[in-house]
Amino acid sequence: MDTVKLTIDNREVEVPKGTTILKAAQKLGIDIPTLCHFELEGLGVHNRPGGCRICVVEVEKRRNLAPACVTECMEGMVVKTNSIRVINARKTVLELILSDHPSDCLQCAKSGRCELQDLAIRFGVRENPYIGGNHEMSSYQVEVSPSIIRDMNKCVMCRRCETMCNEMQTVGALSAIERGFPAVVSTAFNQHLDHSPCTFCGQCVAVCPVGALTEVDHTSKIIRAIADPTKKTVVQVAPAVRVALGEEFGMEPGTIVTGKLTAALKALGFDYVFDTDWSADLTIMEEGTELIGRLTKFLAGDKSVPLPILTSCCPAWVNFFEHQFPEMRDLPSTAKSPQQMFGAIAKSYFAEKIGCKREDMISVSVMPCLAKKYECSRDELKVNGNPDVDYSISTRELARLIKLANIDFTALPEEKFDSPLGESTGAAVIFGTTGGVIEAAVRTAYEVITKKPLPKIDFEELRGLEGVRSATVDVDGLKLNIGIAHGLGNARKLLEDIKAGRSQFHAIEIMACPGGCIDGAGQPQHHGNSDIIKARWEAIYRADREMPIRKSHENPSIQAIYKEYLGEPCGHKSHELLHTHYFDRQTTVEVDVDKK
Amino acid sequence: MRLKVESILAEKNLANDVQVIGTGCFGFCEKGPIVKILPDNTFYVQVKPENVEEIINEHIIKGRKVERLLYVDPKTQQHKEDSKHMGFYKKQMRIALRNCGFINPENIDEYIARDGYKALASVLERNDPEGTIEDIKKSGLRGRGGAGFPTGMKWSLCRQNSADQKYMICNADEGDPGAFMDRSILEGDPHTVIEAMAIGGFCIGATKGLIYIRAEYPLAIHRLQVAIAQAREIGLLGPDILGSGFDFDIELRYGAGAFVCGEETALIHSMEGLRGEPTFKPPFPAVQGYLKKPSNVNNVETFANIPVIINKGWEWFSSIGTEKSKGTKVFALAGQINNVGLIEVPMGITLREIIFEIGGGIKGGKKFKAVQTGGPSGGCLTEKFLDTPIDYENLVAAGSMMGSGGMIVMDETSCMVSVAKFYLDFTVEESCGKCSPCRIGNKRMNEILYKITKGNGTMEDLDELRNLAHVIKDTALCGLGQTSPNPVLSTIDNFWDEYVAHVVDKKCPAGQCKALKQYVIDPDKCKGCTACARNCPVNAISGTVKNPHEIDQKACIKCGTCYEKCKFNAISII
Amino acid sequence: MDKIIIKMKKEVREKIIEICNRFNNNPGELINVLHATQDFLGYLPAEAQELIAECLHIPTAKVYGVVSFYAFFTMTPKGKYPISVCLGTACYVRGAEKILDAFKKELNLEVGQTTPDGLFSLTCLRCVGACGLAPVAMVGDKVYGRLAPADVKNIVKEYKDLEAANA
Amino acid sequence: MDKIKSLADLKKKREQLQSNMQLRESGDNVENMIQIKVAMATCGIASGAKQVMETLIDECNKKNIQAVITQTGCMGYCYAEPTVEVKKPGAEPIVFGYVNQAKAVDLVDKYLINNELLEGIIPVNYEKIDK
Repeated sequence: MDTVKLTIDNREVEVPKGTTILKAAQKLGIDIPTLCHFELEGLGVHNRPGGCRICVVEVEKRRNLAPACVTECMEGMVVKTNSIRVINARKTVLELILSDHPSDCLQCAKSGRCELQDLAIRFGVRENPYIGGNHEMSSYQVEVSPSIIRDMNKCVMCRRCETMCNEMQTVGALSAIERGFPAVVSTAFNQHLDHSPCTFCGQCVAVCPVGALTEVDHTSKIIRAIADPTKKTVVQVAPAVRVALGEEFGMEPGTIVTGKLTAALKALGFDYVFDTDWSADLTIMEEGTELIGRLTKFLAGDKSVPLPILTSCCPAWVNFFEHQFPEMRDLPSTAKSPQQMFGAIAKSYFAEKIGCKREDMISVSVMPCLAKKYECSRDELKVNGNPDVDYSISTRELARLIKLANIDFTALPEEKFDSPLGESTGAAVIFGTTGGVIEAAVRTAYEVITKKPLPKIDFEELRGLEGVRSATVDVDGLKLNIGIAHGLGNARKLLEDIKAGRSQFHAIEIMACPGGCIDGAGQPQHHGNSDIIKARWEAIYRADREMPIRKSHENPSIQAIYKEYLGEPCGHKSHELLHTHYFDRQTTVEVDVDKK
Repeated sequence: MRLKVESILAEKNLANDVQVIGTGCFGFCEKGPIVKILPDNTFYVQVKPENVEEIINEHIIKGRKVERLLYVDPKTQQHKEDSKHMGFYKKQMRIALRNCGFINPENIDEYIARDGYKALASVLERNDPEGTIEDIKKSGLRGRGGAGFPTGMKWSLCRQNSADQKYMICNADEGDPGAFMDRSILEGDPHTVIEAMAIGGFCIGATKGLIYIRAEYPLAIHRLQVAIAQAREIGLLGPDILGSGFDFDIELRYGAGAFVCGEETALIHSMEGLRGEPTFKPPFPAVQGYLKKPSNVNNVETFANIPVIINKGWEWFSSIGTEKSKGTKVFALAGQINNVGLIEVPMGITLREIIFEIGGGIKGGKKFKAVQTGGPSGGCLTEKFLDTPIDYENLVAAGSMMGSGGMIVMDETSCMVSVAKFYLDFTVEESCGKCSPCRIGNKRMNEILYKITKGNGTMEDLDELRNLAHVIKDTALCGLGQTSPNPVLSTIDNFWDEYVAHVVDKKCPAGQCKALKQYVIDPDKCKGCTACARNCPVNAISGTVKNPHEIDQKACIKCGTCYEKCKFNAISII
Repeated sequence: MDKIIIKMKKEVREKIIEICNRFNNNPGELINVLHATQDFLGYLPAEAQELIAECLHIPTAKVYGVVSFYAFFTMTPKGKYPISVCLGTACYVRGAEKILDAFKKELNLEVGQTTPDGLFSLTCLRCVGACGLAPVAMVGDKVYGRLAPADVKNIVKEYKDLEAANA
Repeated sequence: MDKIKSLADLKKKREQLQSNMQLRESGDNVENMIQIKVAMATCGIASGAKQVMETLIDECNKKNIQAVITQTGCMGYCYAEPTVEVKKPGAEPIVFGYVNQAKAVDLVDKYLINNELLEGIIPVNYEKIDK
């Protein structure tokens, strides 16, 4: 590879051609501050507008300062990252950004995790000549949706959210609007997110360096529900939460904290602490049966069968196809997501079992996700207006609750989930990352179709962090073509292929977030460090390997509920409780027939 | 003078034989008054009323020239009688504007008759694009859009990059307020741009041309459309031009009112249907431009020079101008000047020559204060720069820039803080908002300027102003952001006292800042007519009939009504 | 969960679709499509932008991002007699601000607004190229040059009278 | 219109155009006709150049003057718009400034018919690069 040699702060460094000054400096241990710059290496996320100008450095023989994040190293370049000219310019630019940013840090949801606050501390900004007097500040309406709070007064125009929404997710809910001082990232016509094609994937929230985009916080509602003696509180925890929550308490990324997590939820006072993994196994039974059913018909010659079957456990993905590909809404499995299956069973089977009225049960989920908040507000997932899941909180909110309750998380003993909705398998754990749902489905489908035990449980060919993957699984002679996409932009590619008749897949798994739920928008913030995501990813498969049972259909508790309550997968009762339907939500402009 | 001429002619019974007419400025005001006698074109300079009789007697009646009053050529010390031989008379030289005002822009035949498309034909016949680029390089032509990048160099950079498609782009997004050079060329001589784009396309290897033009220029758009259609019709655009095998065609793209789109990366994004936000260079358009293909962007005036360079040779072109800036520059002369208009002058001419000779001096005989060049990216130059030869480097050294060629002349009634504020108002409105120094920094500078003109400024504000200006210059993303503090910096540098007067004395020396005006009644002149008090909209004037009145300065809103109503000149502004 | 259906007059919808087709529904032609639509409607209402987004297969937010970026595009209908005051440099140094203030006062309007009766709207523009006539204002296509603040009343009256005569 | 297919074609066309001085579509002997050009760039039109051009055409028709009246681009004298250039056979072209409709009538009556000059002549103040 071609390399170039340059000098940064009087030290020589040799880097591959095309390396930015920022990266070259990092190699020397020089940490040039940045704000707008954002990357998730290995996951195809790049935001390099070169707009904030915090990272400017002095390059000898250049008239102006150069932004380190986008300026490529050249042979013989002499760079200064800490000259007085650089420091003054950088500080002035920071003061300017701060002069158009509210200083209500004490109340801000991002306080302590805010990249702008970090810069202000690092630069020791004590006074700001550009605040007060006739200096104007931007003023925008704060907007609250079921999942996301947008307070654009705090926006610093780093454009990360716009990049995620458009380039990564191809959702197109957000765009820079206006120009000059009033310029900001917003929706079309500043409409409510509900009126936009927003999927509530929350990747905008996940990357926002400041408090402009935050999650809707339900922690106080949870505290009230737990304290209410007339209510029974039931909580479920999604698979990806157990490999990330520890980070909030200073534990190494990738630490599996299932036992402590269970103990913490019990300590918080939930009446029943259950596991979404249980309903993930249930999902495999339903979705797997649906897949086998469609395949069998197809192989029998019925070409009208909607194929490929698409997974439906990711609520942001469901929102995506309802908005962008409504004409293909017969393809996804009708199985509800594990969260909603759990909620439906909790408020029917389990409520009956403990003799609790539906209205008296508060069903809570802990999710790595923000779209789950939106999902539980869907009308079709309610019974007489009472939602199957009352509140969905994120991994971050759970951490706040634990801290609020004075619980020393790291010192907690390991505890087990309650029964009966607490037993699960390794197949359910891997729902937490890209490729996991389809692997779990294949593990079950193989044994159901062939009636033979799997020769090898681990389907390595379905794993990885490539945006789009494909594999052919040999199910005893039947070649099953499987596609996997994570990130909605990648999902779009597969959908366009299906639309154009180019797709050869029988089944496709789609997760909205890069990496799947492990990098969900409700997880502890990674601040662009993709090593954290990789550590969570490895932990998921480790947790799978550690489970005694690794195939969903072998979960005894699942077998019991079919026997006792549901009958058979995709049977009448299942359809009633565990399946849903999808809507055409594409905004269209039609002829007004009322008026002449 | 004129009356004198007429009365003497009447005396001598010549009124019917000789016609006296007033003309526009001859562009030689320092030698005025000037009298020119037709039909022999004799030019008398510094004529005083007492000379009139002599001229009439000698020249008109006796047919003898009055040598003493003829113009003396400073170089040869010889008397020049015929204006055609007088150097001063030809300050201007029309290369880019050579056809403007001569041909019917909607008739291609007239263009062809004046050597139109001859340059394209010879370039195609020569079939040596590199050689042609070499000629453009040697001519010394630099971009006329403002920054002055060597045109030949730009072309050769784009030529080096191979691609299945390249684009030759004309930047006709003349957003600089008070500049109309490009519009005049497009309206007066659209074919020259078309011809030059085809030449450029051939040289860089592009078969597609795009003209990005302001939607605010409907007439220029119309004339371009007509011209493109005509050129296509006779095969000067389209496939296989002049049998050379070279295909080239041009499409129009419209701007939509964003100054920043004059920046080439922003312009390209705008043509792609996006927000006109600049992006970091590299990659330069020559590598990755329109639709990610190698593209070359030149300004209208730059293109207008190309056919002439080809036809008359680079040697000829490079003989005009200064060492580093060759050829001519078109300026739009406006503001408080007598001859507002479009001029084209050789590089190296001085501001004094432009303003006082070509421009006919300051309107209403007022005093020259400053001239603003380069629009919102440029600066205000004062008297001390009047004799500096104009070229790219000198203007930058003086704190301004060539810019696209707007030249606004200001007299003593212009407040320089307000002028800086005017340009900042513009920049703030036109900033794309992508980078923080321009988005927030210019807004803050503008707020400080408002504070100063309202009389609330402090010396610390002036320090902040200077600091912000330097930081924005140093850190903004695009060329427009980087030059946006120039109007502030140049006025601070050249008119520091005026800033201090606003801040310390709370006075606007030019009397333009309303908040700093004070209306006072001179008790000696006031007759107590009560007209002022009756008309004051805020009842700030007190006094009884026939006694001097007084203005309550705190209540006064400085509307100036009293000043207008007073019949005794008793009210003055201080 | 409801689908959002935006209603639009048949002829408007057809015309916008025709404009988009004329530009091959190419997203790169967005600005040309917006120009043509604004020429037709006089402004760019939200529903028109939704339809354009639909035809060009781009997000509405991106269309709005472009519309709100460029000064030439407007989402408010202009008055029957749109008044534009030139604030180019040449006009500015010859007192254009005073002319603008006079219009604001006379019509009780801010820049960018339209009078309630829909007759007048007030905008600023940068240089109409009539610098020799500075300061300049335009009403529709008609240029008024060498203006003084006192002339403003008469200009407005001219159009009010015209309107009264037509009524 | 025929396509120009080669350099020779173009040259031929140029020479033909130049030698005939077939500058305008109308008639022969353009050389012996009065040529009037009205500056019709935006500034000219904004100042009323269109009406001036119409007046000139009307007046010439009315007074039976053989003149070729065409539009042209900006002459550069914005301060004196509308501007009109008149070239009488055998005479130097003269640019008249501030030509409103009334002055256009004057121009025809005085200069075209009686060879009398008018106020507001603009001296040519630049060098041409050709010829």
